Amino acid sequence: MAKVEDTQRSALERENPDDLRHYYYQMLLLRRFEERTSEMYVKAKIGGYCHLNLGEEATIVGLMAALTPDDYIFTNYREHGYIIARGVPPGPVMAELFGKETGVSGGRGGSMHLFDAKTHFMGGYAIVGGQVPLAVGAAYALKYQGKPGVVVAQMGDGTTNIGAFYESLNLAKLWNLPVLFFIVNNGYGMGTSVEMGSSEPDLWKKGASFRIHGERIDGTDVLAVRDACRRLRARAEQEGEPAILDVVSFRFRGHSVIDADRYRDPEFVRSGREKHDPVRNFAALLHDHDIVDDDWLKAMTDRVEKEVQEAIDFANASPDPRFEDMYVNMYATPVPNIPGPEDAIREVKINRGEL
Amino acid sequence: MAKVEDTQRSALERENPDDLRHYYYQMLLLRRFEERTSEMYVKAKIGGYCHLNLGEEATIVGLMAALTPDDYIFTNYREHGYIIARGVPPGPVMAELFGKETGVSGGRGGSMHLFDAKTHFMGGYAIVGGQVPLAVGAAYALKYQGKPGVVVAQMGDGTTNIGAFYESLNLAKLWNLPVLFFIVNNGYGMGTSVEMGSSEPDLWKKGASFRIHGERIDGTDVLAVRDACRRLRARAEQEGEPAILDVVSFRFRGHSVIDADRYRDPEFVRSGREKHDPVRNFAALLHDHDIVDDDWLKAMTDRVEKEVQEAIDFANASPDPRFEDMYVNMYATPVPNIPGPEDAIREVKINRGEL
Amino acid sequence: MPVITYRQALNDTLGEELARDPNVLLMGEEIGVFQGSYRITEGLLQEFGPKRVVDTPIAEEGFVGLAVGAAMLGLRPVVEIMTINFILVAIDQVVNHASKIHYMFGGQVRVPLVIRTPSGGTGQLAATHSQSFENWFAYCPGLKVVAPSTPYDAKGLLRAAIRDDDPVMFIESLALYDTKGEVPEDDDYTVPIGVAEVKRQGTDVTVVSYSRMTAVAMQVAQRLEGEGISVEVVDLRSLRPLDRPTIIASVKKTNRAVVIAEDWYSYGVTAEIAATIQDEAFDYLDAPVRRVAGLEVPLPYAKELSAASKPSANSLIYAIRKVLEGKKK
Amino acid sequence: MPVITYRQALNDTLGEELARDPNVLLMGEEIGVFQGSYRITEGLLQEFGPKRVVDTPIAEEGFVGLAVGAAMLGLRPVVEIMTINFILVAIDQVVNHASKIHYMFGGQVRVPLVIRTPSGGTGQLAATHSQSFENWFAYCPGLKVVAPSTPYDAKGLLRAAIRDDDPVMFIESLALYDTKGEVPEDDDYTVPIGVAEVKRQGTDVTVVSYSRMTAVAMQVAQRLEGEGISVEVVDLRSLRPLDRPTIIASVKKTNRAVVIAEDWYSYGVTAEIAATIQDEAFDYLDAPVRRVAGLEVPLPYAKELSAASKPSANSLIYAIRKVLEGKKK
Ligand SMILES: Cc1ncc(C[n+]2csc(CCOP(=O)(O)OP(=O)(O)O)c2C)c(N)n1
Ligand SMILES: Cc1ncc(C[n+]2csc(CCOP(=O)(O)OP(=O)(O)O)c2C)c(N)n1
Ligand SMILES: [Mg+2]
Ligand SMILES: [Mg+2]
Repeated sequence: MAKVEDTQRSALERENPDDLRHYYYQMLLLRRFEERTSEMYVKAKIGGYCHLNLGEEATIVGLMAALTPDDYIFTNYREHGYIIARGVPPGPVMAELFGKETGVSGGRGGSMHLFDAKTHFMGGYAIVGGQVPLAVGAAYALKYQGKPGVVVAQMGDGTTNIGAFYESLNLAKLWNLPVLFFIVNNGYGMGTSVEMGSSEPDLWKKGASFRIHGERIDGTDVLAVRDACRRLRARAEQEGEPAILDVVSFRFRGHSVIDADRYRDPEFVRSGREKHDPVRNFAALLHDHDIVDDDWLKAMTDRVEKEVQEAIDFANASPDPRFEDMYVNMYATPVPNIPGPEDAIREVKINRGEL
Repeated sequence: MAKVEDTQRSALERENPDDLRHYYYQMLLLRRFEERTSEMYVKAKIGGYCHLNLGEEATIVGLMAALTPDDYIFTNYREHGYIIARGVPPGPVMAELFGKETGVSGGRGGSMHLFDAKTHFMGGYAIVGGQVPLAVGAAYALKYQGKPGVVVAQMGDGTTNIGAFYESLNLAKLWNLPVLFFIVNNGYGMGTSVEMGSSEPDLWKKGASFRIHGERIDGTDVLAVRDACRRLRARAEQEGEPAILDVVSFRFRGHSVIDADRYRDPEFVRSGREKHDPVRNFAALLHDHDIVDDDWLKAMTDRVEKEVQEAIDFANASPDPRFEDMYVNMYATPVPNIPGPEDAIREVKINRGEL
Repeated sequence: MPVITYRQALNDTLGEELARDPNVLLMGEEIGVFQGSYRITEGLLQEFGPKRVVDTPIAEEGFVGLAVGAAMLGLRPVVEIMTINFILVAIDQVVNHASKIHYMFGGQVRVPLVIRTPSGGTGQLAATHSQSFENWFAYCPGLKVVAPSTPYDAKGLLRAAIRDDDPVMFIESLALYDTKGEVPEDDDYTVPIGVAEVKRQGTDVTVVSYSRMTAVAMQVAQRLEGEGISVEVVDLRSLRPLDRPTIIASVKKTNRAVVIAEDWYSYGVTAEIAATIQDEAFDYLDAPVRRVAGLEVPLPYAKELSAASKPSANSLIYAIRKVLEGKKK
Repeated sequence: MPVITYRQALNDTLGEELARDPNVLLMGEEIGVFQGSYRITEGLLQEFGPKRVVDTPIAEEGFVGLAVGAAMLGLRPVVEIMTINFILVAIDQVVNHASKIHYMFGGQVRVPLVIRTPSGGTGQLAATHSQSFENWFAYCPGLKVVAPSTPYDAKGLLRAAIRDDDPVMFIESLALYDTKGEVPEDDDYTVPIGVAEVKRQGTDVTVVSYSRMTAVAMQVAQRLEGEGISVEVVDLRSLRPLDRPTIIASVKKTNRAVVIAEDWYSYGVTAEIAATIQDEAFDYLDAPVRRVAGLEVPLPYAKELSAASKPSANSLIYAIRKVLEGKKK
């Protein structure tokens, strides 16, 4: 991996400074959102499994900077940052983590299952690899309907060992579908290193059996990620050429909020967070080039702090889903002999000892 | 594909003529066995699905010539030839196709599920790709127990598009297992050509995403198949290096006995059978080199005719499985509350209107 | 009314729906060039071209998942799984994905997907090609599961399934493909999902069945009529939602019930029906509900064993006589 | 007798069996370096090394199939599937392969394989991480399916499963891992597969349950004792083979039954048990068998909805009161 500074120094000249500042703002927002999410989990405001994007901010913001509104995104369960960077306000996202009716999935999905139809954020999925064929299918629909856009199939490094991934590669290339296989290579699937999981640890080469082009990119460099995504996105859209992007980043914490991360050497983790912090490095870069100054950085920190706090306040103030809505959205097309609100109420009452 | 004659001419000098004659005998036996099997199917002696090895005789005999008694073989449902070439007499094989108690699987398996523990023929399987992880597991056991030998995972070209195949490649290479992925590339999975199914139609390259070596070989050339298998087998056994062998042959008939093969151009099929007949070509080769003469060839034809007829006679004369044995081999370790012979008899009587 | 086969009814409906809605497309192994392993899609590639009739590689998990994703963007894929046995490699996409997406994401997206597949098996198809798994799908909230027994229902339910915005498992039967029945022409009828039908009125005993076993039940009912036994046949048609009221109403009338299905006995479809009847019609039952189903073995290949392990008309008659024992004429 | 957790019982047993038989090996995701997602395999990699405790890639179909193949050659793999939800991607290897191989090949080869996996889910694990699929496996001839409810049974059944020559699905429960119970030391006991146990004697009503719901049933029984209601608890322990005689004997004594399971109601485990009881104890039943199970939704994440969709002690009490209605004291 090239140093962030090296690859970016020359490129910075050609950039719109507002864009750069916006990227920083987004990355900082994700950073702070996840830190506070972790706190909220410890406070039991959030339940279930909860996976954070800490360390992957540049990967996410770089990707989103390359996409157009026509594009669709399917991700795994580690997706808080993606939906926010795609443009969904932090409030409804936090509300979803809190399981509230105002959450992006009505409180029914939780941390692993965020969704936003308006921005084409097509969901977080929690069966490893499950989202990949879905994304290929969305690309299939775009092509079928002659619509512009591409589809991003986001996944982790560990996901590249499961059958669904390979079947998807074959279908995508066979049928020339506009899909980008976006591998967030944070080096681990839970406690399993890439080398323990994959006979080919250079994940960008995993398209070789399918005639699919692949590239590795530094996932802590927001501009490098953006540029690679733009390039491969254009090829996918214009030529129907799917591609693999192996985006290397550093997982700051354990696999999920409750993972104590005992299998990684603490010194490795400490130095990794030191060296590969995309947010701090980008701040330093912008500062060095006089694109931002201390005041601006401070103001951003305050702004983000406030926005995340407002998201938490919004989530806290939001109502829980109602028991009578237990069966709502069970089916899109109603048919006879399905349970309704009265059933829900009766069943819940029995369950709670109120009948 | 090089012509059979070209590759074999020089090699023939170094061969033991008895071996060559034996290969011919084996190929002819498979040919005749399958032709008669087809007849028996039409006569309703055989039921279910039935897939023939016609055109694949050199592929099978070449493979078996390279294996040792230590080795294990897992195949798909198109496996009559494999079990015979491995050394199981045609009688119990035909009896299995007839569903008789004397069949290699006691009449319980049928055409798609032949098995012979003694010769390490570990079964024909009928879920596409299902046998591949099993074979990798057998290789795992060999390595675990420090035993000699390799495992052959036989499959068809169409099978290389299913997830289980790719997961197997990864595990085999990751753990350095002595397994040979033996792809019988007859150009079609039912009516789907290799090009319609695989974005990488050069199937030997499908190990590229896994750092697995692959080769393509002419599957109508028994010696070429044998030599490649020997070489890759030795590497697998000695170095724990799995390999892919893409063995190209020509499917003489439809996918199964009942497939009218309407999707292939009759002229293509006719000329394919003409050009790529491994049995006839090998006979010509041996004859040209004075390794066999007309009398010997005639004698072989008679011998094989007789052996296959005897197999049919054996199958015909064999008893059907008994109804009371319906639940035999349900479990290897008996436990309470499972049905026994009395249950079987009662249930069958009810079913047949005798109670 | 014209009399056509079950196969023809399916083939016609697929063609009509392809013609009606450009977002409908067919997808599956061997449905195009090969014309369908069981000829259900015969001629459709020729008529509608490769954009609408899509031959897939052998990659069920991949293309079922692809169909789910495509449905999320507004296509209406009708996927053929060659036989239900092969759906096991794709079941994660059906159960962990298709069935959950609408609910789990708060209703923001729909999955108008149909998966057609034949279940069961009469020939000597052996252990891995003769299974019934519709009970597994019927178990899963978020799916709809239908299983027509006649050409008329096949057409009406397939139309309903294709036009429905939820994932529908459409269960067929190899042994029904060549059976015939009346199907109206020029009538855009649908058969409602979630509604059973009393296929034959009777007073002595209710037989509850679906798919091929309904055909068996109808034959048996006819045969027993000669003996003065009046059999009512309730054809479930849908396994999910399950039309409990229709079943219960029938049993309250006849006071006796036999449930028949081709699947394995324990934990099969008949268990749910019998459990439902004893719960909701307890005071009306004059005899225990009897269940008729397949023997619990991996289906053996040998001809006679194979035949004996699937329920027959005889098995049903035996059960009917048992529940009628002691009934005064 | 020492009191240990269910987790400890499993961990001890795995260690003891590894020590006893060199052909036993553990395989699964995160069982070694990570020490087990739920710490069932904690310390075993350190003790037995990477040959015996094998961390796998995320490739369930591949490594389950690999384990089946290895078992065919004489190894005795004990595979951990992190939760039962993930077995859907590997189910073809379990159902179309492991369960058939011994029978289909005429008994020539054995598959001594154990698959351990927790089912159900109490937290807010949402739709794809809270399911129960043991009914699916219990449906399949050729498999054995066990689901212990106590540390004692966990140990005894795991031992039996590992020493059994057939594929055994060993169903655990996240919510039971921290529960405690007596387990004898230095006693190489096994709990027989296929045999239920009356965990508590009672006279008014039989509750049939397994795994975590047995723990719930035991609490409820205790609680209702104070009200003068005597509950008999039949713990199935094995779902396949199913010990029908023990269930029926109990119901013939109490004349009333409630069946509880954590899975979805329709087509779930409770259906088979209720159907069995009405069939075999019809004349003994004073009320319909009632079934208590999960609500039929893809489990919603929101805390209260999530909790309300799984059966509770209250649900069981309600059902018991219902079946006791009209019973004279
Ligand atoms: C089919 C399946 N198997 C196992 C799991 C459990 N699991 C959840 S996340 C995970 C690791 C995934 O690693 P990776 O793809 O690298 O993504 P990351 O968490 O690093 O973002 C595992 C094994 C699962 N959810 N689905
Ligand atoms: C999972 C699965 N999907 C589909 C089928 C139906 N099927 C049986 S054989 C076959 C074609 C396989 O082709 P190939 O691997 O090339 O082997 P060949 O028959 O040519 O020897 C198909 C699709 C199956 N048995 N299993
Ligand atoms: Mg990772
Ligand atoms: Mg082929």
